[in-house]
Amino acid sequence: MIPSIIDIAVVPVVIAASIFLPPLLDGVERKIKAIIHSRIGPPILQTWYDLLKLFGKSILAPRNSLHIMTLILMYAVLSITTLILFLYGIYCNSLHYVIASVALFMMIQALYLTIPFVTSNPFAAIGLSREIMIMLINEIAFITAFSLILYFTRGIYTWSFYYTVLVIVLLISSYVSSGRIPFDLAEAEPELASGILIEFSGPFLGIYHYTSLVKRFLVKIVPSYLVLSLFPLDPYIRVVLVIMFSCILWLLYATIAPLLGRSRVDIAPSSLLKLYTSLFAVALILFILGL
Amino acid sequence: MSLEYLKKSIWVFHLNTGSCNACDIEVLDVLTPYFDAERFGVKLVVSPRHADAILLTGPITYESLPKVVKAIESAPRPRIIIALGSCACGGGIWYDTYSTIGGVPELLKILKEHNIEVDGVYYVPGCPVRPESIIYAIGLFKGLVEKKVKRKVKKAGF
Amino acid sequence: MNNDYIEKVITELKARGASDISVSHDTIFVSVESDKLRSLVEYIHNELDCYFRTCGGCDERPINGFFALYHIFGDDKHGLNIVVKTYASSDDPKFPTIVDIVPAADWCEMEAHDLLGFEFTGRRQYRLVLPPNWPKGLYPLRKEVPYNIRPKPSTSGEQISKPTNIAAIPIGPYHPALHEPEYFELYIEGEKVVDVKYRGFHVHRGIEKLGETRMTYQQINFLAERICGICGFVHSTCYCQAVEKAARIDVPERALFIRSIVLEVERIHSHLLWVGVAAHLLGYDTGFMHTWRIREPVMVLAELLTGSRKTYGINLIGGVRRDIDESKKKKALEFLDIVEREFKTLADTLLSIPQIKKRLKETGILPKEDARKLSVVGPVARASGLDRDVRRDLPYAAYKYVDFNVPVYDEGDNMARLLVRVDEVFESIKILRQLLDQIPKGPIIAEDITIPEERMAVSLTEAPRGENVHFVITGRGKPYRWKVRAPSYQNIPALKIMLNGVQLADAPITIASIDPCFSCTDRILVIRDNGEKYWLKLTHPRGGSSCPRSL
Amino acid sequence: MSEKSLGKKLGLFKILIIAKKAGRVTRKYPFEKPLVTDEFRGKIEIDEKECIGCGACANACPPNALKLIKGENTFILQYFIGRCIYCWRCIDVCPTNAIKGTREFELATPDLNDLYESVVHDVIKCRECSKPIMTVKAKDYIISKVSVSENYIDLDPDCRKKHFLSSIEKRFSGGIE
Repeated sequence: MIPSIIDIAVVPVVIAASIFLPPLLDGVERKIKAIIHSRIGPPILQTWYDLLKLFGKSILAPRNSLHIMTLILMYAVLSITTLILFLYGIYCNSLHYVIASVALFMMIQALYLTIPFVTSNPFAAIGLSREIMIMLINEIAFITAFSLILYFTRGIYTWSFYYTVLVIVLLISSYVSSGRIPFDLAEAEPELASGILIEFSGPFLGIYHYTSLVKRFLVKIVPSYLVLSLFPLDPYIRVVLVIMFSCILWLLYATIAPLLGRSRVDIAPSSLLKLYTSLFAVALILFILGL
Repeated sequence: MSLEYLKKSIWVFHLNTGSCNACDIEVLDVLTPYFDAERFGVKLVVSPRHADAILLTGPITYESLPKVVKAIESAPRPRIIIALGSCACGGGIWYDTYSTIGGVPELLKILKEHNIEVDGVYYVPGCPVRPESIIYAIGLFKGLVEKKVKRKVKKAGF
Repeated sequence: MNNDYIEKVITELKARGASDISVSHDTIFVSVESDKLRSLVEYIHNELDCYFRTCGGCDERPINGFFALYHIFGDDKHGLNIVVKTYASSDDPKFPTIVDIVPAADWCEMEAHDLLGFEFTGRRQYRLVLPPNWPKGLYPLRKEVPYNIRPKPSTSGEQISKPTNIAAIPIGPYHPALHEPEYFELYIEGEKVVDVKYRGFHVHRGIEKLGETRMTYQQINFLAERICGICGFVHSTCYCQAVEKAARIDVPERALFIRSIVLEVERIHSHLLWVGVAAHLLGYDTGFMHTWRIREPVMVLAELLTGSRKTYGINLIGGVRRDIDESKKKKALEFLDIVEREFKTLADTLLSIPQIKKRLKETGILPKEDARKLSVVGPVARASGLDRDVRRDLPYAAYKYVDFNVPVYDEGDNMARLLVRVDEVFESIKILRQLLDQIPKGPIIAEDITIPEERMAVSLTEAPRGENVHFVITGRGKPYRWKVRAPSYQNIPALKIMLNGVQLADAPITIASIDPCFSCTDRILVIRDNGEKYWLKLTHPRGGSSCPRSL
Repeated sequence: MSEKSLGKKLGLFKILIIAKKAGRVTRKYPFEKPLVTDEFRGKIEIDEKECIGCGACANACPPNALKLIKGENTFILQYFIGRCIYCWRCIDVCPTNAIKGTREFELATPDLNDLYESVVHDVIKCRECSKPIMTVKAKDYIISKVSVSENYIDLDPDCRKKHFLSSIEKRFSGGIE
């Protein structure tokens, strides 16, 4: 069947959103942080200027690191395609694409962990062990919440109390996995001299930084998709609304981050664990009561 | 290598090579709300790997020389050196003592011996350097302002 | 100063072999044979309960053909200094060590060992001040060595020694948390710090040698001000007071008031700076930005009063170079009101951040008896229960005209050190207000300044980081010997105890909690040349093993 | 207790109120005037018409930024801005108030030679051993201050000593060579 004009029009919007939007949002986030610091702050395109400059630098392979370039490129390409796949899945409202892209997202998280393994630097190793501690709890919460929603609603999303509790769990875990202040232990700048990033320079750093921004955007689409799929909407409006909603989520997180201090690797996981288990317990009780 | 891309986003790695840390505090002061160097795209980074500009304060003592050379070597090209304060520009009040080498002009000679190239050197005098003069140096590098100092040789007249 | 107490001390000292005793101002000068030194030091440090201030070697061969070593003790309760002088022949300068009696003397002895070639019998000696590849036998502080001698600089640093079993994490020499080049090697198991090896002092610039050779009396004020870029005015005031005490110059009242005013302005800016950096280290950048926004008017006030934002340069021997007129006084009071009001609200907000409270409580604990044994100074001492403040114990400049209270906490953890500094900001503002409206009329510099030779004087000031000691022996046109002991010099050894058992994430905040000013301290350098791991047993009961074989 | 701990809990949002009250305090410096008080000590300016090349400032300068380079037939007073510590001691000691203090602090430059300013003085030579003694302007200044010094001012200190000794010898030895 010949795709209608609207189908064709949606594709560039989706691709543009998934490639150009994340660094732009990062620029807006730095602006918000500057406003809270009561200073002017960088221009919105600053993150793009940083990335362009980084790609212009000479290549210094990290000290005694094995084929790092392949891992980074794989990581970059995979995350962009997952983002496009997810948005397309939302557009044509097929559950298979959504589940496939969430699974791909889990692979991206695993890839995100293997890259610092390759560079042998004590700071990178410690940053990585902290990231694993956080991710163990956070990803499991993310997956159980998402699968519980799918299991309970069989794909037909209807509003209910336990539904909102599970979406709240997804919101919290998307905040944590985006590595913002209380949980940016992997790159804790004053403690580990930017932990996992310490050995990358120039293009390596550019791609790695760009991809972590795309991953941040990807992780916000899941909760916004679940919230928006409650309302009957035309496909293309739904895609645009999902993108808008995740941008709003990004800005909301950007205002919360400067208000908190960095937590520690023995406090953060335990407090997260308590939070998630209590929320899941509430969700189960609500489900059993049939609300 | 061209410094064109550097003009929009300068990542600075700060090296205190034996300074009395008045200039280092003014470097931090430049990031605070009143002066806010981030509006020019300047960011303080923590590892020479990420750095474009190596900011040297202090008269480079004998003890810190090996670390300074290693840090400059590990920064990717194009890289520039900014000598901040009287200690870095000319050795400061202790320019000729037994345990300092006398600032960045001497360091450049040592770097030339080890053929480590640098794509630019900027001198910012001051004791301590005012935050505004650091921002003036950033403006000079980005081409927003012109240079004010010039070599003058005056004949003593009546 | 109660003279009968001084008489009692003098008779006691005489009984223990002290000879040619003289008293001037608040200092007792005593000299003793090197074999009776240890018993005298034991008496002073333990029975008289004096704190160890510092010890400095001096090459007096041109004067009397001997090498001299001055041990300086301080009795805060009675506001008294005791200087013990011992001699050694010029061919083999040997002195008995006092490190097992007074652990805090370890670094001063090693500095004399490095810079003057003194041998200390009865202890392990290692190179302290000079870079590892400094030629052997070249002792810079000896009179015949020129101040601008320059051996060939080497660019190959020595390799970091890695004990195999424990992972060693280098923090430094260029670490974002410590905006100064010092090098801590933390041995960690998991993320718990097990041991610390400290080698820093990349900032040794040979200031004392410069003060004895190229500089004249009035020029050293500007050199002393640049020992430390944050608390520089404290050093230049301390130096001026030492020379004025030695030469018996009486400084006009108004100059004393102006000095105290600028000292307190510097204390406010230094404490605000530290609170901002501490917030940054804990990830709370908004706190850093707002604390430094509040600090900016203090810098502008300093520039208004003295002409420069930081290195004020208004101190001369005999007085000051700039006056404070009515308009400046009014503007100063305005600035103080703004700073006090804004910092009050910000301090409450800072203390209500959950992460900051959790990470500062019970981390980096320094127990009281260790603090006493290492005689730590300033906020670190006041946070561990030692009630020491030079402004109240040995009042100098115009501090005898103002009243203020000294905040003391007993927990000794990072939170206590933060609270001490926050309280001290408000105390300083109170002091400044009293000074500003009690300032008398009159000249701001003494008329005739003649400085006789061969006079000795010890002077103390309270820097934002602690007690600051300057010891001067006057010479012709320039000091014969000028010994500086900065506050961080006493506090860094205490880090060994604070960092034990602390999480790695809290190591930077613990190191920064003593507010180390390495450019003050950096006339010394601690290195363990054979890489073997030692263990500091300070809290052991008295007896053989209480000597700190490491550091 | 709950109200207080609640206040404590919400304490972290108080920073937004502080930021709101403070507003944007950044001064857009290169395009806006800097926040400099008129007490600031900046770069010094040597007025070559007043300077007599006596070198008092060079002695008083702690970091030796001001140097009097004694050449063969010119004395050069060289001011190296890179090492100056802006203490203005030279202004206090200059006999003819030739040095003025400015509030100039925008001194950044990519080339080190821009930081050198020098004043060139011609020199008078000793009439006997033709070694350079002092600058011409210093001679006029001394004569204007101490007029009797006219006849032996252009003598080198050593030659002056020789003259003085020979004149004493002549007086006491009855004029016999």
